[in-house]
Amino acid sequence: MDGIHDLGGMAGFGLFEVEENEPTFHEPWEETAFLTNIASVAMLRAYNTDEYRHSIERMPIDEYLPARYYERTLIGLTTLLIEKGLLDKADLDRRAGASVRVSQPAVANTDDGHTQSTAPRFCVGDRVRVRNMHPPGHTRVPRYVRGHSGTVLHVAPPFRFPDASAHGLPVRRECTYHVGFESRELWSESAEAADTVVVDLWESYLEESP
Amino acid sequence: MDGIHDLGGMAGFGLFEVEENEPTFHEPWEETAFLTNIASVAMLRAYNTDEYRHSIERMPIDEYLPARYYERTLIGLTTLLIEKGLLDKADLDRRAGASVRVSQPAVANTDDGHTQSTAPRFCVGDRVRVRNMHPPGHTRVPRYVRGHSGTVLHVAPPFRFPDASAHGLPVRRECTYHVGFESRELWSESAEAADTVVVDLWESYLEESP
Amino acid sequence: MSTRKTATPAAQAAAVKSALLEKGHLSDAHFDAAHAIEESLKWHNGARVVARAWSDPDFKARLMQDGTAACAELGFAGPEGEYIVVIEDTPEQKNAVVCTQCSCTAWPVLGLPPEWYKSPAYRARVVREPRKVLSEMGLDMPQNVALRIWDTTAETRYLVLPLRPPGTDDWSEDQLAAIVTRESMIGVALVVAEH
Amino acid sequence: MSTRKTATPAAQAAAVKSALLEKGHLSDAHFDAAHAIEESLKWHNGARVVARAWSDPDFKARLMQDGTAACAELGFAGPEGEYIVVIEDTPEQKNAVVCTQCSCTAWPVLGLPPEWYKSPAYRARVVREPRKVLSEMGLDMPQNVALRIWDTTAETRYLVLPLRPPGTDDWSEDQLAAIVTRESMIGVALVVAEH
Repeated sequence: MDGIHDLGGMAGFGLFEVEENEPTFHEPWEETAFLTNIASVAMLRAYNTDEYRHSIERMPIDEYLPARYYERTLIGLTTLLIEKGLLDKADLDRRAGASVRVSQPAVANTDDGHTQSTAPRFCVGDRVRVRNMHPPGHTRVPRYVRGHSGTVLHVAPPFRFPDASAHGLPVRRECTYHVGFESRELWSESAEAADTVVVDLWESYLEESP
Repeated sequence: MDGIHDLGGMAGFGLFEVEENEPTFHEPWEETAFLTNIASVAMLRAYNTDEYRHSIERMPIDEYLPARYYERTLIGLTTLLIEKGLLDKADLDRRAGASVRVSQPAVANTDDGHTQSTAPRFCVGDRVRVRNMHPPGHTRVPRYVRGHSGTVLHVAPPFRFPDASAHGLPVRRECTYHVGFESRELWSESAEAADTVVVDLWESYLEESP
Repeated sequence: MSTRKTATPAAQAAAVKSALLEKGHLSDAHFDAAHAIEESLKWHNGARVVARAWSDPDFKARLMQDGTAACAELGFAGPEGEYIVVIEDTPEQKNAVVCTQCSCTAWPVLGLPPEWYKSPAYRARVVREPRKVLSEMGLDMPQNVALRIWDTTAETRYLVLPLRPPGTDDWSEDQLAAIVTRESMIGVALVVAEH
Repeated sequence: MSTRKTATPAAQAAAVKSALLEKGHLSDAHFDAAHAIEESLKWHNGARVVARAWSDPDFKARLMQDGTAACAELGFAGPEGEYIVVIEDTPEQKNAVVCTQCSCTAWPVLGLPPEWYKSPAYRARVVREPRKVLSEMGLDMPQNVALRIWDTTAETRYLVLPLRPPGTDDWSEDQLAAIVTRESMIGVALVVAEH
């Protein structure tokens, strides 16, 4: 989904602070949220990390930016545990003494990828173009590279295709590619000529550059 | 600027309500905001509409979506009246008994357009492509058509080029074009084949389609 | 002097207006004049334009040729109406208008836009999934009708000329104007003959 | 039963945890195990990897060839570390890492990411105006050094191998590890020799 989480290149943000001697968590509930997510994924196996990322992307859109990072974790995992039938929202509301926050329902992708093989189709040095994709559900191809061409710098081993895996579609694995884009290809003359952005892209996101 | 205001195609939004017998304004301050803006533009000539639109685009990014429409009007006009030296923020804070809300400082565009003539370069039926532009300041070329090709349906008369006009750069006028894009060109196979989106684009935003 | 609290919109609007007046940048007369402009911006004006176009083929021809001039014939002009273009619905093509980047509309003939038109949801969605959005608004368009969405990104201000409903052949212009809705002139509804 | 109020994060986190425990989906032992994982995720691990690479050319060769295996040699592995790729700074090229869509990092060697890395501002800006962002963070890169920004969009987890600072030729691995910072391994700072 072309959601608010896909922040690469968005303007309107200003300075950010680098905290000295930052603690791992700023409040106790942040650690609880983190541990609950680890335990739910790794031990309970209630959901996978693709479903988890998408559960956050589905947050009410005007709540995403103001939320703290672990607030998003918490809203995502609460949503999934309810959707998977493990927990009940009314029960959680009772326990919390107020309405727990959840994300919006998922819209499933219909496209489960274009690659049927785990053998790489592209090699280092190949010119590739990012397909103009707009899947309604989870995807990891950022908007800022779609339609743009770059060069394969590295071929990574096959990993689960997230557009399918986040929606319970049959799990396939395919190679991902570290694709280098010249900054000017992405941002035109406003960018520095020598700079590059490298994006790690599943094979189904790519086509041969024309 | 590729800001949050450039909403076309963004996912994550749901149903919206159509109010029966809706009043023009829902609260008295909304009318005050509207009238103040009209008077400031048309009578005081404190700023132009391009500056006005940009003053809203510069709102703190996480305040944009939750704000009501006339709240954005109010924040924009307050920002401009202060920036133009007509009003003083400390004085306004005193009058309001609290801190009045304003937008972030502008980042000027350096590019004041590619067209030097008010005579149209393109004709109805021409295939054109939207340039891959990412100006840091005001622009009216939506992200969702950049890099995409369409057909000129209508040539409109010359209007002030907003990327320049919003930043006090020399005012030039150039034709705008109603460009029809097939939905599938913009959104790929997820869109209906027969549907089109028409976007009104200044000549400087366009190049011949390759 | 404390500026920690954020002003409410009501307090901020009052502060700005009082400062403009007290410093002499604007007078009450200016606000009155602005109010007079506001009063002139009515979507009922657009309904009159549509009813005239349905009733008078010569007017319709002028309207399609030069929307700004034809609307001005009826006395409708003003801010956000510098260049009005009329787009005509046909049995094969349904048109609807949006402004994805702010909320521009043809004020002199459509009035100030309603909440739904200004909502981020409509602005974001209608260029992407127009059929679904129209359907949610109660307008299910058959698959054989193409949708054309007009994004108000520059200075053209669009007015949709809806299809004249059947059974209205003998209606007067006033009768016709009475059934034209704002939503039909933005393009998200059809005009229905009511008895 | 009233659910009008929105739960605070603290109340929501406690509600979810208590429900999971009471319904028997998870036990305290699971939370203890998760906590043990958390404790193992330290950026100091990455500092040891960097110090070893600076000190041992053979290890560095293995690290560049297969980051996952080389980190595992030192005992560093775990969630968000399935495929670690090390990118080496050179006098001509400065690397920095981001995750524009969420906040992925190589947990086993970089620890859980800091606030600034997770901030929408860093995520949005560093792919667009990297030189300005690095400069604001105190790192002014000369124009003749190219910047390469790595967006963590898939399962590769990056670790930047910073330039070894001059004047550290005779330093021990422990001494070197003590000057490597988390920020230098994300790529937004240089390592400086402190005495």
